[in-house]
Amino acid sequence: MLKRIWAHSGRVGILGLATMALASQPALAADKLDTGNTAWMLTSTALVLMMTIPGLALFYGGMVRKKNVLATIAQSFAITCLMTVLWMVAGYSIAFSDGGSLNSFWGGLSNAFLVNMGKDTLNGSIPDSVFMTFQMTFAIITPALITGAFAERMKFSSMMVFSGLWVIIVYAPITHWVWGGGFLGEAGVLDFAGGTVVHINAGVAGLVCALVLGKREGLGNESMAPHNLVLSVIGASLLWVGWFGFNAGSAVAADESAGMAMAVTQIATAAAALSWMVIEWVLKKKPSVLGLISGAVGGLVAVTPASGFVDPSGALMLGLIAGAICYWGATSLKNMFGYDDSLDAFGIHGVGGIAGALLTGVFAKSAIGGTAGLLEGNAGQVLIQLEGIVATIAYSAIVTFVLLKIIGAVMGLRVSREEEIEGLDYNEHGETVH
Amino acid sequence: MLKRIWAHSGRVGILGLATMALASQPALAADKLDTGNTAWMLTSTALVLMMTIPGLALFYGGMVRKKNVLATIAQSFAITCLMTVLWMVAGYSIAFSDGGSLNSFWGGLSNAFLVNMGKDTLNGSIPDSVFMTFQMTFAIITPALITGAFAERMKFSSMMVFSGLWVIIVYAPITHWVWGGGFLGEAGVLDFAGGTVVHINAGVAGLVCALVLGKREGLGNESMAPHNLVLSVIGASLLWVGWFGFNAGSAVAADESAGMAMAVTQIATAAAALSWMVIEWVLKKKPSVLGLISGAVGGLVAVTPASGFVDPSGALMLGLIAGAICYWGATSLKNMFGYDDSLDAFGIHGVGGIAGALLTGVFAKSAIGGTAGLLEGNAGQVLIQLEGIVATIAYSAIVTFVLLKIIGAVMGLRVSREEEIEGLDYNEHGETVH
Amino acid sequence: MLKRIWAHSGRVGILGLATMALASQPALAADKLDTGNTAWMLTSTALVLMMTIPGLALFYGGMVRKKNVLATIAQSFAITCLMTVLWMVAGYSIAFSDGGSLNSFWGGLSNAFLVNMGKDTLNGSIPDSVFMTFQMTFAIITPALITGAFAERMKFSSMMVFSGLWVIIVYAPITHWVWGGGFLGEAGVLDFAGGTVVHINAGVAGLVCALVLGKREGLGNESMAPHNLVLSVIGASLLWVGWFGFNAGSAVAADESAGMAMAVTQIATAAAALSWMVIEWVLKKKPSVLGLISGAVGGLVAVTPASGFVDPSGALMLGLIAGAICYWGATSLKNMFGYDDSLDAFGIHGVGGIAGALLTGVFAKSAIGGTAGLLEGNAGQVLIQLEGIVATIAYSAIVTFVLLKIIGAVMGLRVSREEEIEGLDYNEHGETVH
Amino acid sequence: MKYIIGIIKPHRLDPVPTPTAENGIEGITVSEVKGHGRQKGHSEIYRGAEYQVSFLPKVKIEMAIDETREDEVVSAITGSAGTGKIGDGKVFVLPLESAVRIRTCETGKQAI
Amino acid sequence: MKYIIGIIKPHRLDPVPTPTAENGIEGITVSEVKGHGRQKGHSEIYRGAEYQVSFLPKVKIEMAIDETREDEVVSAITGSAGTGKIGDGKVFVLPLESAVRIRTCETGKQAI
Amino acid sequence: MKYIIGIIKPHRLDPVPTPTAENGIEGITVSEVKGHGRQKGHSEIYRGAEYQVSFLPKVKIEMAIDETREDEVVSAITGSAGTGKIGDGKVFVLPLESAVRIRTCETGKQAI
Ligand SMILES: Nc1ncnc2c1ncn2[C@@H]1O[C@H](COP(=O)(O)OP(=O)(O)O)[C@@H](O)[C@H]1O
Ligand SMILES: Nc1ncnc2c1ncn2[C@@H]1O[C@H](COP(=O)(O)OP(=O)(O)O)[C@@H](O)[C@H]1O
Ligand SMILES: Nc1ncnc2c1ncn2[C@@H]1O[C@H](COP(=O)(O)OP(=O)(O)O)[C@@H](O)[C@H]1O
Repeated sequence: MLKRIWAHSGRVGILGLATMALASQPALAADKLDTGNTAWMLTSTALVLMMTIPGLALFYGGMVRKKNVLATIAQSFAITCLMTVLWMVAGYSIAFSDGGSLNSFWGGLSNAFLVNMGKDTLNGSIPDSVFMTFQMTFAIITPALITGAFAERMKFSSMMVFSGLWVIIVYAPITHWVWGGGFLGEAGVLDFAGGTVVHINAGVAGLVCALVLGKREGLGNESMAPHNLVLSVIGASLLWVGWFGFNAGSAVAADESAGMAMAVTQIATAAAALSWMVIEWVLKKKPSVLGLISGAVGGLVAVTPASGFVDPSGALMLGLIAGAICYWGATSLKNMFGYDDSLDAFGIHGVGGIAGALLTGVFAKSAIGGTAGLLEGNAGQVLIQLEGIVATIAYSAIVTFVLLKIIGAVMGLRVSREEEIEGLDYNEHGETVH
Repeated sequence: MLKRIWAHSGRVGILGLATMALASQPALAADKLDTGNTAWMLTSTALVLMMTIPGLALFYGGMVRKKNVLATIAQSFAITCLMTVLWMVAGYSIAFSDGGSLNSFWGGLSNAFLVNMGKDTLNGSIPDSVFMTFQMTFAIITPALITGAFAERMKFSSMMVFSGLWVIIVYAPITHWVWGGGFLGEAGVLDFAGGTVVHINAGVAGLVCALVLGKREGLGNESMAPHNLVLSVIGASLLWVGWFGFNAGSAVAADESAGMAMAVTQIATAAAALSWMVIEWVLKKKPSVLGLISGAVGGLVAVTPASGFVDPSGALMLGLIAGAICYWGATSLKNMFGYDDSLDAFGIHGVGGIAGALLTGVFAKSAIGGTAGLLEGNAGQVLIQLEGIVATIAYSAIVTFVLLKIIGAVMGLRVSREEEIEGLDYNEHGETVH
Repeated sequence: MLKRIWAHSGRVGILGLATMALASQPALAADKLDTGNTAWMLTSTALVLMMTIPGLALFYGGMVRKKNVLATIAQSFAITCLMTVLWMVAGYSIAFSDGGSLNSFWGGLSNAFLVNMGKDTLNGSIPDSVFMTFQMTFAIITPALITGAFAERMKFSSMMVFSGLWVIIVYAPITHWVWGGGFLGEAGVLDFAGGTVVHINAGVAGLVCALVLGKREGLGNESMAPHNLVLSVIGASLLWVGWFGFNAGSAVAADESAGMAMAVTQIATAAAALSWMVIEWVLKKKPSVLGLISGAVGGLVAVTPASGFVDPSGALMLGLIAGAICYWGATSLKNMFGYDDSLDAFGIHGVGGIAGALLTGVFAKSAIGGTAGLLEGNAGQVLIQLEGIVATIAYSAIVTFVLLKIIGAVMGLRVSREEEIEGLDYNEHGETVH
Repeated sequence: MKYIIGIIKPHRLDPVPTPTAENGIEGITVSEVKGHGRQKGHSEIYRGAEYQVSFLPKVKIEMAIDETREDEVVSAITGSAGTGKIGDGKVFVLPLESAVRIRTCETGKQAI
Repeated sequence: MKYIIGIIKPHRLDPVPTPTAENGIEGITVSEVKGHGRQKGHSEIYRGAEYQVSFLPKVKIEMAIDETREDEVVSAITGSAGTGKIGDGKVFVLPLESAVRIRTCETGKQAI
Repeated sequence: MKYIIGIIKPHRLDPVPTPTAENGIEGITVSEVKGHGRQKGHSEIYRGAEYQVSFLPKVKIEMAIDETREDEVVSAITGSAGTGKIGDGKVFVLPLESAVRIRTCETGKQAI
């Protein structure tokens, strides 16, 4: 019985762990729709959709060269459409159904095409239709984040095939592991809003893409400078605003948990941006606009798993540390290994996600999310976090690699050299910015 | 008594039809403000405003030539201002008051200047002030949609006069017919969020404008290619996000109906975008960015009347069909007849709106919205939908035509040939993009 | 006891004045979290954040010359980050704590680092974490508004130091005076959403900045025309949409007061835009796009203090008047005195804020906000409003002046002449728009 | 050989003849420029401040041609770009000493 | 006739004399270009990657003039565009063989 | 002195030699242009309407040089900008009568 509620109540279930004694009671109480909670979840869904289109589309679109801006933006937009349909067809079922004997690993296909989702089906205190759509927006942004790693060179057709398969084979199962009743949730991994599921997962997949596809033509010789950072600032700003839906929405209620999640998200993000800014100012003599917004995104990523578990002071520390680590991830680390993660999908989302997941284990406060972290004496939580990180990295990396190899063999991954030099906008979409 | 509640509860009234037996009971229950419903309607109002500014302004602004971008954006912005005032002065009264003996056709002027709207006046479970403003945002976007048809050539002054008269003489009465207690609502026409009232209405008016104003200078010889599709993608994305307020907000509550409306809106939109993309990819060899976003907007239009009545699978089918039909509307149909609907106000909103209204009659499920459609054996619903479509087209087309002829005679409709060639930005507004 | 609730319930407290008799009763009732109110305040917080990034950033960024666009946008973004941290560290405590014997003037540091803000601490019917973050977004936008006055010439480093000190020494105390239990709130000054606290305050500080920093190089000889008004229109639109959170959110509830605040905000804004447009059309022969959006922002500013106190007709009048006054403020007044308020921070926010504060005293209706204005026979309210205006101007002007002089002496305020001519984007941030 | 430079109105580019075997034009290079001549520019007003925009958008076309085609080409340009209104622009003819086609390294008349 | 090409600093365009009856300049065409000379460009750093921006923004001005006005015009340009700092730019004088005013088909000195 | 004008493919600018003491190039000015030659442009389709984009992006480079360096410079350009594919572009050599360095008012060879 608990299992069912669990599987249904999604990430709330995680919080549920801490209050397991109470679980049967709220379960009953939750069977009534709460208009306030529903209002907030409707809003959160809109906010998270806005993160991808136009948020991420612009954040990435401003960073490429002018000849690739439409193609880059098109990736986020087309992914939004494709993931929506795939989530409805199978993704939601795999992630959030009860998978029976295999429930530790996936949720099965019993809810394919949302056959079990009636209009009046509730999920906790909100309609299941809202929870499904809210989760859909997460399934949209995750593959969209990966596109930063292979920007300016991947074929649109291969990108669509890859993203579609990836969301079903990689994203939906990992979501099930953590939030759908799978083994990581059971193990007590803390991931409030998707540090592991979304960011580490996307970041690692991005790294594998960057390695498999290889470098862009001309990297190192030609200028790859962002063509219009105004677009990127708009994008980063909408990501920030939309992230309130992502993190505070992950409370699946308009309550104290949502409120605190919003507050700590804001604080950690600002701290990370300032941290990156100051480091760059000292090391490179000028605080760049790209640095400011990259730091902010790094902070958003890092606070994502932590947002239901840390207090404002913890968020401040977490943000300051995350800004520094992401700076290192997007500048030094990349150069150290020489892969071409074009827009730092791994450098920011992977590195920031790992840092955030670990720091959640450090700064978690039992007064906030019911679980103590290292600073409150619970060193074991860091290990549990590590388990989640390692499992995600391993699965995501291996399956992404295999997927890319297969798709590469069947249809190729990159546009031709000439097309890449001339630009993807015209060659892939037949359009240009005039 | 029912009538009054009816007139007041707006589109909820439509749903009410299906549950007429219960109508008097919720009416009493509804007399208390619900903070959750109010929260969602405040949010929805903000979202729908965002659809016009900056959403539609950018969607259209990116598609014109560079010399007309400010003028195009200015049309949406100025319409936002003018409609706000006119709605307060008379529009809301005409649309949503009890028109007494003429109530089948209009609501009269008894609530002009919102004299009956006290701070504490409720409309169902939300303040009347919220319902009025929510509806205001619909009265804003509808004439703004029309501007796509006469873009790049209409005089700003004539556009303002036309839009102002149109909203009072065409939009407000049709709204009354469908949602305000008028004859179409009584006949049982299903229009959850405005497929008829907003999209068919605006699309048909746009077609008439395109025909009366004639073609742009140089059409067929010169390139009329969109100057910056990045703007259009931002616009389309914000339209999509804002449309959650439009459709799910049309439940006038944060409830199961809103939740399902949001889910089906998302699914139909994505399906339509993919449908357009695939067709274009096959026929023209490349999937264009403009195609992707046009398909998405087409899907949003088509699912608008259906959003409270269909289930996810119905939405998927509806979206796939609508994408194909809108592709035809914006490419073949236009060329067939040779009118210059510059940005496809009719090709997408008119055609998509008609398709959506009919398909609502096909896919409606009684388990969702209380009314069965063709697939559930109720063939009559398609005829009822047809009645709504025909009445709207006839009235909108005729009155729009007469209005344009009068305005044209009095003050002219188009800028001079020289002004058009040199561009509207400088000639109409004295400004340029530097 | 009342004091405590007062201090905690923020601007609600002001409304509370009118219903003082009821104060103890709702105070108890309010001790329960309302999910609807919380949902709306979470949303409002996101909306107000969106006003600054990307709203204001773009509104200002589009109006400067191309060589300064990134630097201008960076100011809003960096301020967002810095204010977030400072508000958490000390600002919120100074503004909204009980300052004991000095409570008339400031709230003290007892809540520094938010030590008193537990997860479950409520503030009225919403979590204190939400109220704190909502107020944080006000503390962000206020210094960001000032940047319009010194755009295109101030050093980024000095700007950061100035803004950081200013928010602590000027903004937080004035907020306390009006909303935190200080002397202006006690005196009965009506300021629903921050006409005094935010707009007059920022406008006057901007004027002092413009005077102390001096004119831009080349003013009067070279063209300072806005480089891309498309950005400014996007910005103004997002300001408008976000302002629903600002004004209707200032009800701190999803109730009748919020609903009416939203309605009157919409009406006054539209009226002001039309008013500016018509005046410019008559005087300068063409209605400019910059005029339309400037008028709208002027209307938003002016209706800010009034939004909880006036009815729709009052808002219409207030908007029409405010549009005209702001037109004068941004065109004639500036030329009369010859200061270089680059983007009219004073001309619109200062002048519009003063007009709005006075007009609130004129148009206030007791049926709306519990306080009568001049038109209802309470002439005294205009004097009380004047007291608020004068106190704010005096304190803001003097402290801003002293701050600038000190910072100027220590580290200088302006970039060098060469850097200014070459542009701030490269010289301050090492980046350009390509 | 001659190097022809034409400054014309922006919306008159489309009628200008593109290279064909017959019209003696082998290639053409265009760019966006701004110009000031008898036609003086206009003023834009932003919040009361009037800025003189002294330069109006024009299009510059450049063609390297064989001298025997000079008259033909010049009149093709004047014919198609002229509107008879102020600001129509100019055609300038400069001497061209040599030309090289990068792809083939052909020179002289083969290269234009 | 002569064809004068000047490459100057972007913010020195405003002081350059616009055509008047007196200063011998009949018309002027300007465009945005980028240049590299003794002044070498700068570098921009994006997320740790340093890109050399070898070309700096300059403005190119072109004027067809009567040869008798050559000295006058060249010194008008050097006088107003010079700042004495590196990167001030150059003035080049090319021979101009003929000119046509498109509007009127006037040629030669009438056309410049 | 000579005035060299090169029209090359946009992504071939980076290999073009920038001025150094050795390669005889003192300064270089570049601008974005569009061109039409044997390579004909492409078409873009927007909602079913096909627009001919007759002009493709090219980069124009301009260098004033001493006539003794002509061959050297021309072959430096053809060497580095050539890809052997259609649309590689042209190099044109015009006579240059005089040059002035604005900063110093030096003229002639000192000025280029
Ligand atoms: N002497 C000149 N040198 C260079 N460009 C010129 C010259 N005269 C005119 N132009 C260019 O031609 C454009 C049109 O010139 P204008 O005198 O306005 O036209 P019209 O001769 O038709 O009256 C100008 O804007 C300028 O760009
Ligand atoms: N030989 C040349 N050919 C073409 N353009 C040149 C030449 N020399 C200089 N320029 C242009 O003039 C600009 C300024 O030249 P530079 O040598 O930096 O200035 P200065 O002579 O004042 O030191 C360069 O950026 C380039 O655009
Ligand atoms: N006669 C010419 N006059 C001016 N520009 C030319 C001429 N011929 C070619 N060009 C320029 O060079 C570019 C390349 O020419 P094209 O004939 O396509 O190349 P290729 O000679 O390699 O086939 C053209 O796009 C155009 O900009």
